[in-house]
Amino acid sequence: MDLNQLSLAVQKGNAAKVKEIVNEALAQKVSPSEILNTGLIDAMSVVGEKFKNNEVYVPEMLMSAKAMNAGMQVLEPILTSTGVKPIGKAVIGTVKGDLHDIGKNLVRMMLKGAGIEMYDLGIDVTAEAFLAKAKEVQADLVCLSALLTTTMPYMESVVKEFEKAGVRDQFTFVIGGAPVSESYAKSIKADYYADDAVVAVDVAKKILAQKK
Amino acid sequence: MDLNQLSLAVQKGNAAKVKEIVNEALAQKVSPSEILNTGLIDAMSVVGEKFKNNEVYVPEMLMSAKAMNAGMQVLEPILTSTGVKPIGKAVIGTVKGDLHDIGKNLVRMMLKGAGIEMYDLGIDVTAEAFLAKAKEVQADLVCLSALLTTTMPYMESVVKEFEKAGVRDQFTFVIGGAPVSESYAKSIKADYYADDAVVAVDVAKKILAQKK
Amino acid sequence: MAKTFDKLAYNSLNDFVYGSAPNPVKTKHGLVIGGGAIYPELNFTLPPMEVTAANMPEIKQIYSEMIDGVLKRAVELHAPGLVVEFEMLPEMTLVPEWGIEVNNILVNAIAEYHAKYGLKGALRSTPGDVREFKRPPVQRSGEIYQNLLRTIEGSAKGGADFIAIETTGGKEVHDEALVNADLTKVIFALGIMGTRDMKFIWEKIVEISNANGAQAAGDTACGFANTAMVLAHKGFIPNVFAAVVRVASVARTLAAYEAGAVGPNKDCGYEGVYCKAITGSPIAMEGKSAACAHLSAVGNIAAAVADLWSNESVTNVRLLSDIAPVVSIEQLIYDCRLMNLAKEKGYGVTFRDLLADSDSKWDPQAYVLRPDVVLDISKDLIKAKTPFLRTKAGAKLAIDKIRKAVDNNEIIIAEREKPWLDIMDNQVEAIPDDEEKFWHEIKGELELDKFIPSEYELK
Amino acid sequence: MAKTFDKLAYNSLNDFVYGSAPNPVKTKHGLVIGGGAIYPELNFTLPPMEVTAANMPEIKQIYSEMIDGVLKRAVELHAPGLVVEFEMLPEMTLVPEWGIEVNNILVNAIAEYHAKYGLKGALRSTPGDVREFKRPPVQRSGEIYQNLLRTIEGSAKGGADFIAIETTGGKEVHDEALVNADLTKVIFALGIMGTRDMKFIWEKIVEISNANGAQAAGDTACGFANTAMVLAHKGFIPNVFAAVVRVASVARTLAAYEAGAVGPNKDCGYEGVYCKAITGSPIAMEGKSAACAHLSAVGNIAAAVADLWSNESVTNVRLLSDIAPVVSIEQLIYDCRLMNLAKEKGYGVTFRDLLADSDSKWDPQAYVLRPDVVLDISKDLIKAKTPFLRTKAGAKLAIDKIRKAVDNNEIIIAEREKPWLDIMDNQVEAIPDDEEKFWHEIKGELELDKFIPSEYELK
Ligand SMILES: [Zn+2]
Ligand SMILES: [Zn+2]
Ligand SMILES: [Zn+2]
Repeated sequence: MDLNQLSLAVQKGNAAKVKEIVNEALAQKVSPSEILNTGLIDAMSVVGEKFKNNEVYVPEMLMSAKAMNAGMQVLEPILTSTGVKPIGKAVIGTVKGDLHDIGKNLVRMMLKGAGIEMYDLGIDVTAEAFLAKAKEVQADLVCLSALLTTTMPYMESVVKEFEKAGVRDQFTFVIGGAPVSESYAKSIKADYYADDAVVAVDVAKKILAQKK
Repeated sequence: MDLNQLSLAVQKGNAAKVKEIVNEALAQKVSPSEILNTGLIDAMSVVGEKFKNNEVYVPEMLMSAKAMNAGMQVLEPILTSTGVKPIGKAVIGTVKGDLHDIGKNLVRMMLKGAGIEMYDLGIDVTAEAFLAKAKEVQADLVCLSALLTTTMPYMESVVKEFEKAGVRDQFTFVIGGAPVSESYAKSIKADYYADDAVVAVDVAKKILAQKK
Repeated sequence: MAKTFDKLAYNSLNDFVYGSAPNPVKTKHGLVIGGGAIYPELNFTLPPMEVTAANMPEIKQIYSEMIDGVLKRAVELHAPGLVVEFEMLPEMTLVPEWGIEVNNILVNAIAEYHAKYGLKGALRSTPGDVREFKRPPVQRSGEIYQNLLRTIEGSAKGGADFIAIETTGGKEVHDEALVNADLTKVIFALGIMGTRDMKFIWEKIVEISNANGAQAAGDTACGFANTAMVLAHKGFIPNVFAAVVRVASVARTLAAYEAGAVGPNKDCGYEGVYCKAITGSPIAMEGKSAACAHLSAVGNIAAAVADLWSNESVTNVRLLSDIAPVVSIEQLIYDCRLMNLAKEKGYGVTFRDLLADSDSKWDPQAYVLRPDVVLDISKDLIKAKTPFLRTKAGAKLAIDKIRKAVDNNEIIIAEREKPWLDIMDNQVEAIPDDEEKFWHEIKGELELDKFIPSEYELK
Repeated sequence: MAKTFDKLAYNSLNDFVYGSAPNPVKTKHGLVIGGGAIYPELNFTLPPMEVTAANMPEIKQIYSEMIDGVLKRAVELHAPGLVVEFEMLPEMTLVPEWGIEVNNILVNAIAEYHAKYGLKGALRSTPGDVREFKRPPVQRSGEIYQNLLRTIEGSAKGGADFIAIETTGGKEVHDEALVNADLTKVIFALGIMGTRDMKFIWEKIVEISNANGAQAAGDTACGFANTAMVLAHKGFIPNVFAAVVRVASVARTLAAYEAGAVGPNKDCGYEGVYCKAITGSPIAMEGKSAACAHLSAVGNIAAAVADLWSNESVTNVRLLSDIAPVVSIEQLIYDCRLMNLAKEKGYGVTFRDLLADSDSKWDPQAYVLRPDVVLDISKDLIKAKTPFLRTKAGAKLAIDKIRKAVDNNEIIIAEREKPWLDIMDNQVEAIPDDEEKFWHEIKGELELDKFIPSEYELK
């Protein structure tokens, strides 16, 4: 079966069509992980590329993400029952004292579109909450967002909380937000800095690929 | 004898007059250290105050400093023979890689006017040279100047050189120059930051007073 | 204090120019804003550090250093006057004492420079709208709300000239609407949620400010239209969309004036130009000399009808010359010098038009700030009778105006922007005029866990 | 290539305006400087870090980040062209490979953006005058001198459009002269030492640049008149003194053009306005949008007859919006947009005069940059026949002009500045016209361990 049609439906953000083709493919015994990777995740990569080339806007990307999700809903129970795991898990949140969530939400949606299981703790999140959730779900990534110069130092507190608990090395920290930079990430011993949601996807994929 | 005339002669930058009054005062058995403190050093403080209040320019201050030096030339042999010591000693220089010396020279001249014995190492000075001279003359202060963002990190190398030699605590570091700031001084563990030559005098006096 | 605005404050485009407003405002040290000359408005914020009780001594010292540097440079450059904005960090409103302490440091420094050098300084104190700290936000009661009011009261009592704020009521829906470029929800968030919240909170602000010796200045659609601007700048949403959101945000910011605010409007509220056209109150604006805070497509045009010229915000990072706030005040003073001299020599309108023309063709967001466009749209916008209908009308008028300008090659937009004019038009078209009806239509599409309808008089 | 200039390049004050020079210069990608429009010149430098072999990979990466950010923003803002200045840190000239490697990174980035987006970028490479690394400096031979020439050659070969430099010959005497406000020694340092060194080194620069595909651009009295400016700004020496030093420095910078330089003159050389009046070559200038690098009294007036508008220098520190070089290019582009539009609409001279009038009464350093004053003084200055006599004439003409302006209330100066006009006048009066005589008179008062007379053809 040609999964190209599925990919196109995701790219166009046609959720109904996506559901339909996924069901059809399953009926034709295409392997669920092939549907996932070739049909859904690759489609989102294409969309991401188009965004980088100024061919689509975020709303279009989000429609694709929603369409992909529609497909995932069909696929997930089967993936779970056959033991296929998500490509990774991430905890995300805006740090304590900071209310900005639009950028954080975009990152969450884009990472989800890349096939990563997302746990969003919201805004004004304490170090303890990040640690608890990361341990609970055995996250691969911990994604921290801050938009104020006065809250970005709290990112360091989060990293330190993980150090104190002796689990720093089990997680990869990705940080972002307007006042944050590559060199700031280095200085607080976070692992990566991501400029925006699309870069975050690239970074996350790179990290998860290395982990394998 | 009224040393007020001497002070006025210093303030006006009249070197010949200063020499004359110092000789006269010595003939009248005024104590050399009183001549030094009340006649010369206090006069320079007055000039410094006037500068801060925008009443005189640096050239006028330098003329006063020269007049004071004329008096010192008469006084010094006597001070030495009677065991009176300078109020302090300072090593000064512009750090390695940096050619700017106008600000450093001003600081040297002003500190000298405040009665401090100055050892000027010039520009492009290595950490080793600072250390060697500071040890040799048993300096109280080590004054570092840098005007480039790319040479100011060398100030830290100088402080570290002193640490390595185990003599860091014997000296007080004062740093200055356009890109330098209070917080930078803190970050490299220098003791003081001085904004300009006049502030440097205040800082130096404070340090030397504390040492007593 | 409720006011209604049903006609323009201007009869002629030639009067609509920077530095002059029909209803000028006078500060405690005698600075008249909108009285003929444009003045700098300087804003600063903390470098990376946490706002905690333990850090407060250092924080106060940093604000002292910044205000002293700024005022000193203003005197050196012979600036006749300036406004300083103290935009509080969230913690400074959550703990009112902290905000008030810094407020008072600034008040005192300004008074000292007035006494010593005759510098006419004024303080705009801007508490943070911390009501959104709780999610979903409780907008009209509770401890956070009370602390906001206490901070306003304390700042006014402490001697601030102006009270401003960036309110965020409606943002719960608007954020999602923006990233989805969904104009229907944008209009719901701005026109119903936003304007209702504005009416409520600004009546309080006006009452408290007036009772404590300060003037209620104005608001900004920062969390709405500026977020759109930033998203458009990053290529996330179309520039035409952001431009339409700007004009759709006018009625929301205008609600502060209906509640009794007198200006100057807050710097980052670019929709302030519409408020000025309608209310005649002076406004602050920010453009190229605020590039330290955010890049923009309106570097020059933002100044065209401004009464205060702002740097938006800088931290006191050290640049090669001096700390960044001092750099900013220098740039603003030179900008204002030039604009004021042009006016004195009779070139005010010419200069205004140069500012406008130099930017307006490159971005629809700049185009909708053109003084002629502003008067044109405002004239029709105020025909709508309610804040909600004015929001809807603003969007529609902006779409039409931009479409015409694109057709006439007065704006250059990317090919992919063009379809969005139709998309937006269709969306606006489908919105009913009745607020209740709109609410019941849209309810099903909203994430109802994100906001509390009753806080917006919605059932 | 030796040229002589004995009359003004202008017949009318109305032609002496920003963006236009009688002898425009064209870059490799087709940007014409002085051809009608003013363009931004963007400079950047490293944040606090040492320049060492070990750091070179990181250093190159920082320059890449800065140039990419700047060019990207220039495209976004539809800038038609820009010049980037690479002002080398001392080590980058001492080790020519380092300077050349960075030079090439910048050349390539500019070429890439030209190919992709049609952006007309050009590179000005400015090696450091490292000859003063040895004290007393050896100006005309030795390893350091050879490395300076190698850096120039390599940069030109690598594709730089322009070669500039801030030479420092004479600074050995000038520094002392400045802090003592001794105009006699200033004139000796600039008029004899400086001009002789300029003639020597600029003949080399012109020869090497021309042979390797670059244009020899120009110099600046940065180490002389700008040091005076900074000292005056701090209240160390009188503003009138700094203003006179500026005009006294004209003949020194002019010597580059006599040796064959073609412009654009270097940004921080405010005396460039005189060079433009005399040679007709375009110039770079810096003012309010260079406040990141140094505060100044000439924020607007500096632009009045500029052909490139520069930010002088910023490190790539991160501001709230973006890295500082991107902030700078945004500000410069908006400034240039406005000025170019004013010119297109026929307001070029009006705008120039607004720029000039807005600053000139507040500081004599601004006053001597007034276009009318520049033409007036230049006309008389070039009557003097040698660089030395022109230096002396520049000082005298400036003193007279400032005195008259003070008397007519065209400049406001502090009471304590006034006596200095007489002091300076007496000093200039006493200087003989014969160079040898002057040298023998002054010799005894100079610190002869600070410089090598023979490096300046002095015995
Ligand atoms: Zn804002
Ligand atoms: Zn320079
Ligand atoms: Zn430069």
